Amino acid sequence: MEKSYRTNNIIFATLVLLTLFTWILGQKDIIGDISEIIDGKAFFLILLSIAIIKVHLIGDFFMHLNTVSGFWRWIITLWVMLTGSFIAIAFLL
Amino acid sequence: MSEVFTKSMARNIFYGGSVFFFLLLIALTFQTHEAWPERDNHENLTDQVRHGKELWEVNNCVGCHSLLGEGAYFAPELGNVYQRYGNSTDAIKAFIMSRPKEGIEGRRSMPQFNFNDEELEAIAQFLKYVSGINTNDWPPNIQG
Amino acid sequence: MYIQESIKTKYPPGDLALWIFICAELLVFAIFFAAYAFTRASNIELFNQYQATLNTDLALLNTIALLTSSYFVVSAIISIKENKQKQSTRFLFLSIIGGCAFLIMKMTEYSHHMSEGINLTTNLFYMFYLSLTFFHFMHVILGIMILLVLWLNTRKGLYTADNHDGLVSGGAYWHMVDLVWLILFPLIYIMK
Amino acid sequence: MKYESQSVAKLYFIAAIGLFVGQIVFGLIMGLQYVMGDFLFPEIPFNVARMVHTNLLIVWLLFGFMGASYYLVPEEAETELHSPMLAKLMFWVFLVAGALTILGYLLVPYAALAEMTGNHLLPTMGREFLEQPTITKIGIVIVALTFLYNIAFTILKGRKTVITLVLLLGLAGLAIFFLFSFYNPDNLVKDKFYWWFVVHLWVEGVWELIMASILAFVLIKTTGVDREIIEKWLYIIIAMALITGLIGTGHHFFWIGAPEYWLWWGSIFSALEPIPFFMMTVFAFNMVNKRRINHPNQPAVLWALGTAVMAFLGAGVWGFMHTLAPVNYYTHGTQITAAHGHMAFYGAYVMIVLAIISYAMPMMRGRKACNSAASQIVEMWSFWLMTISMVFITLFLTGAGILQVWLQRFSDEPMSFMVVQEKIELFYWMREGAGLVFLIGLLLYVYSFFIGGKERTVEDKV
Repeated sequence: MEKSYRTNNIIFATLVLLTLFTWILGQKDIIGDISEIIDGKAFFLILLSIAIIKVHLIGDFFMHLNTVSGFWRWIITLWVMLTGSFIAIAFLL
Repeated sequence: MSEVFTKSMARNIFYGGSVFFFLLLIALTFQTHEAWPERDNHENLTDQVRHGKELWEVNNCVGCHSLLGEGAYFAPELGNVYQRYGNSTDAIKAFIMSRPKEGIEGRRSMPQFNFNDEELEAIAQFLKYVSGINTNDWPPNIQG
Repeated sequence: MYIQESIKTKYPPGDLALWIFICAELLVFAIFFAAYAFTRASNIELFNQYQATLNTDLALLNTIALLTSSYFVVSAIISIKENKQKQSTRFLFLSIIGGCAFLIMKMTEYSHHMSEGINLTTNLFYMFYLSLTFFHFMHVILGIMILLVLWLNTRKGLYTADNHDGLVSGGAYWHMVDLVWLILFPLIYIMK
Repeated sequence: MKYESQSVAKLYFIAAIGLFVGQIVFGLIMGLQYVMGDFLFPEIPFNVARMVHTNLLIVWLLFGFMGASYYLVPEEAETELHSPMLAKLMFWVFLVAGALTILGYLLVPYAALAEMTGNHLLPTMGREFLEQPTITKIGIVIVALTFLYNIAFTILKGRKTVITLVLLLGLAGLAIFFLFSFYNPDNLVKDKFYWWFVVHLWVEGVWELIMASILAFVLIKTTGVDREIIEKWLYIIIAMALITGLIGTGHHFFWIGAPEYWLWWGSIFSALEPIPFFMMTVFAFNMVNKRRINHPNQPAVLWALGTAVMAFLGAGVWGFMHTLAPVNYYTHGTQITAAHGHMAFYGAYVMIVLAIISYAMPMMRGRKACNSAASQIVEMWSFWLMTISMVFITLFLTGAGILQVWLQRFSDEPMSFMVVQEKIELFYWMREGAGLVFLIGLLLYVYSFFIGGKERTVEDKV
């Protein structure tokens, strides 16, 4: 059970760090105008990838889908990939 | 596999879900009330228009016509009839008065309601008021 | 214990009825997100302009509040598996605090908008922003009510190491509320 | 039949079928008026025929729901009805009030009817489907409350099952939302907005609870599947129906002066409205496949499966087709709406009432489980005739609607309404033809009640 707590802590820390990173990317006064550093599409893709990873982590570890096999194992990941691709199509095309 | 899907959970989802979405409907309805004054043309809602609405109702106009798309689809849409008749209440009145008592052979015809002048004016004013409602640009064109 | 964990099950932990419900909810949110993204694509100027008026600091705190709250729910489930009801109760209480913190911060944000006279009809961006966040806000309220029930049940000792399906199901719902926000946060506040 | 008092349902069912015949006759009159504009003018103008057609539909479905409740509630609650006398009394009150109202529509001009019934005291008349004189509306409320009282007290003193609870919830909702019909503000926008609180929250809300619970009852009885399983499904289906249907009301708020955000909320939630209907189809077929008995009443099973499929097609598919705001912008208020309305009402509500009648009637007429083989064959013929002709009515009206949208709203040189109506006349003729076949099917249905013969037994499987 110690292992469960440890996994939980690691996942939580990762999620918080990724969230902070997302937030920093949105701060003009910390990193300046983002468009001078990377191009808009890359900026968007970074943000989207982080969001997808976060959702996948929640599904796998918080909702314990990593203990499931078959269709339900992928339900959350599938959802976020689909939603993410719709958003990506709208933002990039 | 023991119960993967229990009746008590199904029940909770039913009650919880229904109450949740009913509250959401009430919240949105409340917001709709807030937004109406800018859209519903209430500033032109005179006593004459009120009388016109009453005449519209007690003669069951909605039994053949549609108004803002709702009603029967047997006769033309009247939500924009004021514009279709060249922004003229007189043209509307003239049409209502001109309907033959015995109908038109082989064709659909509006009955002759024998309205007096005051009633005709009230109906025409009602239709003019309706045409001023903000309907998100519906109908798509003047034909209704 | 180790062997048990390595056996994979066919259905997700918790009640399948709830998972069907979660799928339905996620579908609604997915459509809302796609609608936002596609509407933005034809109104980029407007969306970027008003997105800048949102408070990303509060949104960050809100995200962390939900994450922390979710974390405590998972901790509560681990505790119950060890039959530590007291500890589990405490964790659930903390997760409720996290949810309430979200509500309070979000309400501060809403009252700020209200004082500026912003509502659903102000413009297309605010329509989406308010619709999406308010729909989510109501889910947080529902989620907290579920957590309250779980908390009371745990306190009464209704859940044990062998029987805690209710706790896992309620927890899954709360994680759903959390993960939807994880998309909402970058999508509405930061992406441009 | 296990309880004596269940037999009051028979009265209700007979009245329902009688009024159904009337509804179809007036439907045919209207259909003819679409192509021969002066037919019966000015004696029965179109609006009068339409009022009779739609009001009879509502009244006979209500008779059907009440009959269904009186039949299934005692059996589910395992007790006699609280007051069979009251049930009979209310039957006559409702029938007489209904008949007087219909006669009023037919015999005096509508404005005179409004005058006679004191509409100016509390104006509620003259709105689509709510044309009844205010006094009739008050009568409906009294009948509904008495009925609810009778049903509720029967449930309270007996066994409480999920089916009866859901049914009771649906019936209570029916009574509550009807109260919005008394609210008729001068402001047309508000009038229209709250009008939907009756119409939408009835047919896409609480009526679905009634329908689902009747369907669940018929399936339990005819398939012998475990109650526990059926009840679970019942909960999930009605949960989805309300989750999508409540905010789905928004698809009516697009163009009547409600704010723009309803375009989004209405489109999104009503796009999900087919889900519960789809689940219902899967559910019905699943249960019949898992059946543990071969019930000898085959038409009842057929109606139950039919209602699940046709409700999905009519309410789900045809509804979805024009529910998204950008599509609805062009189709709103055209024959496409009429097409959807016909199939949805037939599939969801007509067929469920016929299913429970088909299941219950033989037993109320003293048979053990079902009618003779000869009678069943005729009834199944009537099923296919009515259902297939309804599919064609829907297809023809859809064709008419698509052409209407094209000519009147979409093409470069839009034509006026009346010109378009003449151009799509052919579709109206074909619709009228399909309507005639429907009437033949309905008459066969009535005829099937009069065919005697030896009762088909359980062993007598096909």
